[in-house]
Amino acid sequence: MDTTTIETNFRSEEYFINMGPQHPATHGVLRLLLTIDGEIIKKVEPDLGYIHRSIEKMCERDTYQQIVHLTDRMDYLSSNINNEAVCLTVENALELEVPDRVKVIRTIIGELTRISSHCLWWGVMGMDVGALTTYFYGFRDRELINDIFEETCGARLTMNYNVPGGLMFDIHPNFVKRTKDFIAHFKTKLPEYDKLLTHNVIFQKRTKGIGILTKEDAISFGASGPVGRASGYSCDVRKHHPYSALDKVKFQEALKTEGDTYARYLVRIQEMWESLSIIEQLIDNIPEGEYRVATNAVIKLPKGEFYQRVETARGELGVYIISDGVKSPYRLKFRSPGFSNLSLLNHIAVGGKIGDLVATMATLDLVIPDIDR
Amino acid sequence: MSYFSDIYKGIKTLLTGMSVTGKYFLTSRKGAITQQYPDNRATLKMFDRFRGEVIMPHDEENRHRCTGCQKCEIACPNGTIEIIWDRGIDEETGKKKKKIDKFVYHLSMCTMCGLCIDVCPTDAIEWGQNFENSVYDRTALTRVLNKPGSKLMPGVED
Amino acid sequence: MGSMKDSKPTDMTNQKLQELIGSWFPNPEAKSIPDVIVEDVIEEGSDKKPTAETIINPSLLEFSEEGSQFLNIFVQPEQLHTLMSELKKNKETYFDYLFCLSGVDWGTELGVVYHLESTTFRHTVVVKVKTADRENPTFDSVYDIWATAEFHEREVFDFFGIKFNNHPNLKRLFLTEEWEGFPLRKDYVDEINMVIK
Amino acid sequence: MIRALSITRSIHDWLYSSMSENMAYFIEMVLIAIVYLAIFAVAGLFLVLIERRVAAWFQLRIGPNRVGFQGLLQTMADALKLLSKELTGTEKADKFLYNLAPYFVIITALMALAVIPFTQDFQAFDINIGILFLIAISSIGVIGILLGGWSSNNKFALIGAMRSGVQTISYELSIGLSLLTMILITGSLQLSEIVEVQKSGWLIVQGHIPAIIAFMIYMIAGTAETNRAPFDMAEAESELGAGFHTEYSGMKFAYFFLAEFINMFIIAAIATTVFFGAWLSPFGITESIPILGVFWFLAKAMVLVFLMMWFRWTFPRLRVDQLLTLEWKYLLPLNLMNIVIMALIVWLNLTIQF
Repeated sequence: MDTTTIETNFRSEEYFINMGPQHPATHGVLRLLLTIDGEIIKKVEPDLGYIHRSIEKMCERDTYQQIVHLTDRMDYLSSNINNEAVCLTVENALELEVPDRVKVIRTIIGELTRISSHCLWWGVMGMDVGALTTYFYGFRDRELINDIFEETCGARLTMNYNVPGGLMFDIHPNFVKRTKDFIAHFKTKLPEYDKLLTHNVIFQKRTKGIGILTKEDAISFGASGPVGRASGYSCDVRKHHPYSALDKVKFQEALKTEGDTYARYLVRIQEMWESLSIIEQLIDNIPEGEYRVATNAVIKLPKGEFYQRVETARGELGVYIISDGVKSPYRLKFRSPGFSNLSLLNHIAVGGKIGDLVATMATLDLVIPDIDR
Repeated sequence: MSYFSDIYKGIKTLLTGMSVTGKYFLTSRKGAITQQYPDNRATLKMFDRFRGEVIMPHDEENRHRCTGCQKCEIACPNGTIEIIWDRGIDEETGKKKKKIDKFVYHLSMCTMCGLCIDVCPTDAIEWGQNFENSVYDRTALTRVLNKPGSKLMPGVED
Repeated sequence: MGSMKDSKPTDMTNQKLQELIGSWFPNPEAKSIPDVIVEDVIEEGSDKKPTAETIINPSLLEFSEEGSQFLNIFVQPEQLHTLMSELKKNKETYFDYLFCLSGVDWGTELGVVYHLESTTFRHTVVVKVKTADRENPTFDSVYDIWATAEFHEREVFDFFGIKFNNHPNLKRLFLTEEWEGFPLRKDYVDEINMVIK
Repeated sequence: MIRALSITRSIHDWLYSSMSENMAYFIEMVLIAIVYLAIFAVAGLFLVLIERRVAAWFQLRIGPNRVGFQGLLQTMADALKLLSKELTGTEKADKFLYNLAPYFVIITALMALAVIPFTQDFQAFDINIGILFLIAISSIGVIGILLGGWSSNNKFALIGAMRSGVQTISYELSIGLSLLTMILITGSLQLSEIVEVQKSGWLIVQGHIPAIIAFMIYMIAGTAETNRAPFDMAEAESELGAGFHTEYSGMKFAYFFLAEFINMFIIAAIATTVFFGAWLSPFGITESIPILGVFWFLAKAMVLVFLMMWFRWTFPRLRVDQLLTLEWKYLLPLNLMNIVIMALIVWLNLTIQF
């Protein structure tokens, strides 16, 4: 029987399926409209806005100090880096030089945030491909970072530790010790991650060659963070536009060229190692000094436009402030990494199976509040 | 032959993975990360900077440090704090001055951003460690932080 | 913004970029009536220096670096798509990375701001386009140049009501289809959901 | 030799002496059915509890420890809760098939339980095609899953059901062939005879290398047959929500849930019977007390159940096409080769016997 007869006899029909907004693999309230032929995905259309809070509009009414705490609620897994982004924008606009101590502490906390976010991602990645135990191992290690944060900042997730001009208060006396303990602990656990998941033959089969994103497409789709770097696109803002103390440390940008799901996985694992090394370089020589520079009680940015790029755990976060010289920004735009990374989902998921879509989505590491700002 | 070496390698990686979980299975009693929350209330201690709720400490003579300057009310992004004040007569100097009548705190709207405490010039409010704030009625979350009949601590305004 | 370690050293300053990009869109008026400038200056009197308005721009584009860390290019909506594809294709500019696309309500005008970076040369420009038409603002879509624009333009459409020609799937992204108005416009009113301090 | 369960014999004799033969036969059947239902319920609930505790220990947690001593009554409480829950369903479901599906699954599980030799003479019926019967019955269970998924009128459930169908039909082959490998040694399909043969050494020892390969294939295929991770295609909670039982609630859901655990026990029990000498004690240390056979049988089965739990809590899930690749490209050829090797070993009398 030739193929045409098969096709006429067994006509396959495409059908719609709603993945989400309540679905275990969409990590929040993302809704995907899937067009499927059997198990093969023909089209993925994200439907957003289930938790849109219009942070950008709220920012137009808030003062610059108040904006910072709203950014906690965007990408809640790298909330400290988001805070830092707004603070850096305001400080640059005011041409305020923050003390070295602040810069170093911000960098350490930023890298801890990145590790914590990647820990959670690793656990969830395992869960998405069906290995439920990884979730608990990832969370166990993340919990230690959360403890460090809680002791120093008072909160575990939405820290609001940065203020324009520095930090809200100095680090806790236990901070250095706890961080060192964590590094020692985590260095023994990361090889376990590899044993449990990275080298696992099933996991490799599930991820290798799946969801391939070429370098050209990565740039065109505005992919950033580990998603872009897995495609061989050097897009680490920490390297290209270093901020805080990141110009003083040595680290390697995790680059892979395959561009598949496995490469994105490996890039994040390598990033955890790099973040550990960054923290190690800084933790022993936090300079003494002020933790905060006094600013006016009401911060007014000069007229003009200010743009600051930082590297969150998910990729490049841009803060674009248009100021007309009053206490609130005229327009504030967050260029969130998740939003651009989500836009390429349709491009890389088509042709795969439902299981591939889930694995691919896990390595895009979407945080929905980051997309639905 | 790569067919068989693939099988061998595959099984080996699977066994490595099983050794990791197996190790934790055997040592699980020691390393359990579960916190049996309501049972461990006696030993559960939050970190001293923990942001549970905003409180206003009073000394033993029922005095607080709030002058009613309303800086916290302005700093709050969500309208969590409402200060109801009037002008009272200062006992020592006999002058009219601002004093708080009620320091209303809507816990249900609070995002624990800490801007009010950061901005307070007299350290009148600070973070409380209590986090068990669930109630059946939302109105119970609206609190008056200054105790009835409380006064301003002398010397705070200097 | 130009200190890169592992990319090609950029010798493209903002000044050079301005000259290069400006030369793509020569202003026909600038060549045909050069004496206009002189006449203007003379008429206004000797105590006044030639102001920005009196100098006829040699290009149809306007450039500015005032109040911004990047080179800003102001372009007319008609030339937007031509300029954008040239910015991407030209070997010397090669802006292949659109890292931010924001809609802005300038009060009387609606506009879109494009932040572009070249991943080869690591230089950055900002392209701004504006229209005074608040009822039916329309620009050309740059979705065929940078794929990321598809989502970002939908977001701008959703919040500012700016339409994009040739966009493949221009509909509400975050809000529901039946939502009235465009929330991020300055004249948007919603008495129930908006808390104004 | 002391009759292991002389109590059953005496009941049998008393029934036949006190009433007509047909009546006694009928009552005996009802009694046995009740006994097996009790075993089913207790084993099911107990296995769920074990699974939860074992999973907790793998995951650095404590597990259920509140209801009863160390949480022993937890699953009982869960079952009561499920009993009291409303039975919801989709409006456009095929009501008859939708309600029928859980019973398919649970009845097949119960039927398979009947032929398993817990100890000497503790076997509901010892037919001469025992193994064949087990294989045949266990493949009927998938009809229940297919019906459930199909009739729910839910696309996720349908995908889950179709995956399950594909999976079970493929892995039946491996189960059958790996058991066939062992039958080459025993020369009989009857379970009691298979046990009898093992009195001179468990089959996994008698058949050495090919038997170990057969056992590994059997465990992989058996895990797949029960729809458990890493082969939980039919459920795949991160892909399909809950898979084929998305639209089931309350006790109907509990039937699917219990049947999964009973199936797991059955797979382990078959492996115990065929590879590990069923109720025979190691080195015959308790040969004189046959009632201890139950203990040995359950102990061996539990070790195998634990192994399956270990798989589940360690490995990621396969993709549906990789599942089929594993079966048709790896397990099946290996299995066929293994049968030939086993045949040679039996023919050349290379088996190890004590």
